[in-house]
Amino acid sequence: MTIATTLEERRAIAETVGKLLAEESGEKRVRAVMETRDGIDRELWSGLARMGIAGLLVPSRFGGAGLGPVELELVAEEIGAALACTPFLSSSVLAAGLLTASQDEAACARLLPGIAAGTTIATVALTGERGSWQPVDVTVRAEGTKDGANDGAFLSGTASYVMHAGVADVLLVAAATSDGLGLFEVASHGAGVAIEALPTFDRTLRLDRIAFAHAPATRIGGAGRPAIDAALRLALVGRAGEQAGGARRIFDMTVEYTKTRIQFGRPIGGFQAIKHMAAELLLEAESATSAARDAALQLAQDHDGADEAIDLAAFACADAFAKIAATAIQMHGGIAFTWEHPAHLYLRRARAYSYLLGSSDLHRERFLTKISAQSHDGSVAP
Amino acid sequence: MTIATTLEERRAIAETVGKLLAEESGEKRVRAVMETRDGIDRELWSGLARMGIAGLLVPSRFGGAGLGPVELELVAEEIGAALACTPFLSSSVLAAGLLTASQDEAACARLLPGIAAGTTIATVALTGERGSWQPVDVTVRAEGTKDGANDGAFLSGTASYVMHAGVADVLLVAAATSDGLGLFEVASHGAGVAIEALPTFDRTLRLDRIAFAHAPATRIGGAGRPAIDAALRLALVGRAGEQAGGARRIFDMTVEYTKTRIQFGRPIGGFQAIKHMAAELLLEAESATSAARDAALQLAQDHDGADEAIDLAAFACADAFAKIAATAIQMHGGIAFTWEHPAHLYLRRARAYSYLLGSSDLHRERFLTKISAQSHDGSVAP
Amino acid sequence: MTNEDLRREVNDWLAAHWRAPGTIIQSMWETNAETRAWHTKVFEARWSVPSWPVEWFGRGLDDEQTNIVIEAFAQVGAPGTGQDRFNLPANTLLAAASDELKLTLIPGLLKKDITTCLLYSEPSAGSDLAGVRTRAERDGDRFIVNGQKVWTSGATVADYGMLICRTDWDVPKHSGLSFFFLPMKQAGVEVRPLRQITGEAHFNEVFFTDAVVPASHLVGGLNRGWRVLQTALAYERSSMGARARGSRHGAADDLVALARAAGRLDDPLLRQDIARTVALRRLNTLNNARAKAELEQGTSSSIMSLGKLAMSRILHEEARVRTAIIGVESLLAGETQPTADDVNFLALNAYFTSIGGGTDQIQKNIISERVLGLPREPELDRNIPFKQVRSG
Amino acid sequence: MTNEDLRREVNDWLAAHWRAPGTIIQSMWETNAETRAWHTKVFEARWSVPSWPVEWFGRGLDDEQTNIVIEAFAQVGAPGTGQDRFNLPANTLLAAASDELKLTLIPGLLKKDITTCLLYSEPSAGSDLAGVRTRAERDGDRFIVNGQKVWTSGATVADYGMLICRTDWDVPKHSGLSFFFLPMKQAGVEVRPLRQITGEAHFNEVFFTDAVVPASHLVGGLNRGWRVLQTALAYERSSMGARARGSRHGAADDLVALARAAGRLDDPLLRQDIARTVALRRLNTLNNARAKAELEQGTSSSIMSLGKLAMSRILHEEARVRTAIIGVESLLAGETQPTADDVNFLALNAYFTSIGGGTDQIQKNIISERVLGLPREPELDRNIPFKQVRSG
Repeated sequence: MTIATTLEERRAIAETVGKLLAEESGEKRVRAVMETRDGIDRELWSGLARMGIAGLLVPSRFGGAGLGPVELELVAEEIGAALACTPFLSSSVLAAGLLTASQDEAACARLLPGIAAGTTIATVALTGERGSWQPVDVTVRAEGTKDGANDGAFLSGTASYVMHAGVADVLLVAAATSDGLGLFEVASHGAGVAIEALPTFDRTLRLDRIAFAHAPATRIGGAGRPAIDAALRLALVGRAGEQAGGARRIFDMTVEYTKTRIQFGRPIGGFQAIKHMAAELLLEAESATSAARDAALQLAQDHDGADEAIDLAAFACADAFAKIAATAIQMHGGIAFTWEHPAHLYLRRARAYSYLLGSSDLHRERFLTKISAQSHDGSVAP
Repeated sequence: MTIATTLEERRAIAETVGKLLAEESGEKRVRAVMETRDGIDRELWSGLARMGIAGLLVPSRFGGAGLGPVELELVAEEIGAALACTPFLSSSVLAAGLLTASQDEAACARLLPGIAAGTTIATVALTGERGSWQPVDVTVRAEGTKDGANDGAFLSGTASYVMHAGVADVLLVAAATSDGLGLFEVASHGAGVAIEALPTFDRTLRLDRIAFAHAPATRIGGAGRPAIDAALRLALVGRAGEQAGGARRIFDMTVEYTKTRIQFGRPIGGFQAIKHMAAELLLEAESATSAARDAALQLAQDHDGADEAIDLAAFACADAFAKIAATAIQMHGGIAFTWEHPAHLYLRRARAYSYLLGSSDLHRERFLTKISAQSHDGSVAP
Repeated sequence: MTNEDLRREVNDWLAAHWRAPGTIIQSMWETNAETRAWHTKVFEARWSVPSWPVEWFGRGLDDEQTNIVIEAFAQVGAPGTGQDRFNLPANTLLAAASDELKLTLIPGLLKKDITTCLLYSEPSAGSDLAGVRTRAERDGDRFIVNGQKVWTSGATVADYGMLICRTDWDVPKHSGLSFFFLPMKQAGVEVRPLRQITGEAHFNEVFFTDAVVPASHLVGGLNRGWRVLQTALAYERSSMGARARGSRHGAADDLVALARAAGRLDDPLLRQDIARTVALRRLNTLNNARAKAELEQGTSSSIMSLGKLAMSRILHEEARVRTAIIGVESLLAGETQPTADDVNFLALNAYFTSIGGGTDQIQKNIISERVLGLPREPELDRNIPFKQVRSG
Repeated sequence: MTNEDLRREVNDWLAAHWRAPGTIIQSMWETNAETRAWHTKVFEARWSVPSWPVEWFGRGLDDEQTNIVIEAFAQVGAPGTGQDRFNLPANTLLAAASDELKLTLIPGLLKKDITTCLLYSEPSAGSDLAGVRTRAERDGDRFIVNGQKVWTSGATVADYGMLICRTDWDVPKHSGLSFFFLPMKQAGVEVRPLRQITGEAHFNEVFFTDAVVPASHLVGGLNRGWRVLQTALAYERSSMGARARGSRHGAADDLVALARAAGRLDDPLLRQDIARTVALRRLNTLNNARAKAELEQGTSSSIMSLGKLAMSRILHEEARVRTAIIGVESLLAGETQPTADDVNFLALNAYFTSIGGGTDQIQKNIISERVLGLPREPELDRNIPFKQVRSG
């Protein structure tokens, strides 16, 4: 599905996105949007859609840019750096990725053009109250659907931690069927669908709980599990990119501050305590970037080690972002303890993204399972 | 069993021991002893015995000082600080503690006077190859012994990580019997006893593996488990004291070094990196001392919370000593990377004592089991 | 008077006067009618500051006797005594103010008629308090104050602010500072609430525009404010090590209970984390107890100054473990999610201790210099006239 | 010459000359007859330093072409080329020595006829290399050297030592240093092995008592040694980030295998620890690859300088996890206990990286100043005559 881009083209995409975000999604704008009911910046999203970002992963025959994980990751770095309030991860990555991977041509034709144009916001309901993003956690059940039948199904049960369901036009729902996990399209304002906004700690991110009570649904594709796995892979690459970008931005802001903040007659950046924290965080920031980019590359090239690289990026980027955002506050001192300073926005995002789509402990456990299988074969030394 | 001492008396004991160690067990002497075959300083041990230290815990009717955990801990701080090569922990704490707790008057009368005089070295074989110091790990079995019968038993199986068995006159051995764990006295040079020295990483500490092959043994006391638990409590308090003392000594040496070592035209102790490491280690050192002393006090006063305090001291002191000894090398720089510098002797001891008598993970797990039982009752908030 | 007599006297007095508590406020920053009434009784019976001299509202008791009084009050749960040990503004005044100012302010402080706030930090002087730029200029028998303070608790209600400000710009930074008790309720003082990262507003910014303070409210002498401030700060630091704020809903204070409620008390990773964290709090308690015992035995203790640093570590570690316990639930917040709200609040509020009252980094400097005797760092701005010092 | 021609030429040459390797030594400090013979062949065919000028033993190739040569050698596993990138003494000489000295030493270095050692650190100059006190005094056309160096690898066999020493005591510390290639095999040079905490003796102390070095062996000019040293050190640092010594018995290198052998691969605590640690090594590899790619694309990379710091962290973390895996077995050591011996050795040897070649603390200073542009600390001894600088 990937149209190869050159390094220069990739950089150009990222730069264009970065420029738009710098102009249209500065801190002031983010704070304004995060206080709104919907929590997304529709104007910005239109702008990004016009640039092809909403349809970044959508195949060109459905009106998208047809790009892949590498470009996704670079764009995500910019979006994460700006804490931009958009349905990028929910609609353009998770939902678009899921539809594309479902290989359901009709559903793709029906939904992807709108997603790519930014006129349709779709989201994916993948996890229950436990929020593990593991198949076992799906508590929605489908009834009245026959194998492979495309309509006549009804969903019941609860999905939680659904990104942007409150503003979504279309819900894509994973539900248990008689033949394993299936995917279903549900109208967000349809019968039997009750969407309850969850109060989020990171107000730049909106989550909802959805209760389905015999809600009419249309089945998408066949077996749901492979498509879900594919969509989660892309989403984790996107998350890693956002984390790497966010980590880098708050790190850069912090280093700049320590150069200008004078105490004891000199910039605090000249004191060893600050210098050494900065050096350690630089290593974290660079490692996060390396991990996110490698995961994207491995996935793009469909390497055997892609899952392993994605697991590594998942926990490495989450932990790096959390550490950098936390230490950044300490390095700033009192000023970053105020609501008006942006540091806590990054800390909130870092904390949220540490669990959204799966915890670091979970990804480490998966990573170890994979490398220990190899180590047993003697095929790869860690 | 404790004869109350005043605070001044306790301090006087510790000071006298400290003075003797400073004179007779300096670094040079420790290095010389650690290269000998036996690995213990018999001359020093005689001196300590004359001061009553070998019999510190031995009841006065058996020729000892009849003191308790509080005095044990204070003396252990001094012994640990000097890395003194003596059978204090093995003979005077573990063995004497086990005999006293066995309530076997005959065995006590037979063995304790010699232990108190320093003329008998006894040690305790409590753990198997797994070295967990948990009853389940005892792999020695006794045969031909009747319940409570005091002789006619034979031991078979292996005990490992036995301190100073190579120089011990008497072995006290935990072995499985038909009525649970029993205690047995075995002559170290007797038939069916094969003692193999284990090569130790910390050369100030000697460990042996003992293979028993139908070795004649005399049973001591009745049920062995309560006596073993009592002896291990004392040994852990002793270990905690040695760790707190060792941690404090290497910390003090390090701080002094940073005051005199000049780089970039000023003492390295003036650089924030060093200052901040020192401040953090001071907190560790003080916490270790507090934990060790509290465990001793709780045990001396037979408080309900004694086991909990001992578990806490076990992992807190082990981890603090390990961290301080490790960081001390880094703070010294190159000089502490040489064999001639004493820092690595403390690191070796810290590493060894992190597992001797049980790991920190094990003690943390035990600690949590205890506090979570209380928290459930609502009786104690952590 | 024997100790026995004293014990009898205080117990008798309490038996006669102390009634089951209503809404007496313990906070340094607040007061109310009931609090004032009780503290006034205690003051008039001379129990407020037992060890202070008789001419200064006390009884001239020694340490042991003072302990008897404090224990007697503690036994029945009555506040008001022991202010010789913990009433920061009163002690500051007794140590350094003129007799006139002592008479003016101390009774009100002890009776809790008067509340105070601290006017120390400034936007450009956080870690570096000796770099404050709020200025007081002499104008006859008063000083005119201009400038800005920040991180002030209780400024909206306080009667007086303990103010450190610059009175001489031509001498080195530490030598041109003065310490005042500034009346807060005047036109020249504007208080604006400051919103913290937790969303709360417990602190204020305070702006001075030609605010007036009588010259008689100067404490410790003109340009001698640094020493007065040091005493006040040492007190604040030691008190921050002993206590820290709990959560908003009380839903996440006990880690074991939190893990049990989350059904994760059997998770081996969390068990180790919880044990490690509970241990840190216990160790701090043991350290504080040992420090107290050593002080009482006359040994100087190096442990006291570690308390704030230890508490910072405890709060951040607890926050980390709490987050691990509730996991994905930490994405939530707000009144309808008390557990998540507490966990997130405590994670953010931990910075109050690791930054406020001197950052961890400043604490480590202090510990390494004052306790361990390590050399000070070169200070570029120490011996030059303050007006030449860089700021930003 | 086209790239294709070049590729053909080097492949043809290798096909004609390279035979399956015997005991060719890769170490910078050692050599043997076979190593010398092969490197001489490579040198004579001008493959040793492809990018160097034709007049200095090279072919004047550009970067891309040099890569072709290096790849061709790598494909058959032949050493000897690419010395323009990694031969520290040869590069130092090319950059800073007189033509005479270049001609004297470079051929031998490239042919591995000559081995060298580094004479940098001194007991009183560890982190602070600019504070060295070994002195060289002019005596006609030679210098007389007195003093002491420490932490020198390969000193017992080296032909030349790369020596930084003081030639002027009346100027500031960085301005009075000179850099020499000192002949090691002379009476005035005494080498004593230095035992490390691991028990091994890979390093030496070197004592100079009126040792002699020809004035022609001065590199970079009199009192201009600091800059030469900086170049050499940057090289050393970047090479320490990429590799680290393995264990003695190979029994503990792979953490997964170690845990499996200990029967503890299912321990959930260890699984997290192992994953975290393996990840650190992977991240370092990814960082290094990215740095290399960025450099090749002409973007300056900030990552390169992080390698040594990262490796220090990796080694200490791995040591911690290895110890946790084997647990009580870590009480043991020695030849009969290969696993425990490796685990303990690696735990101690980790300090080689966190202290040697500039401590972690010095590395963090360098990173924060050179990469992040944070200010240098005030240096009390920077602008005063060296003889007035404190030492100890």
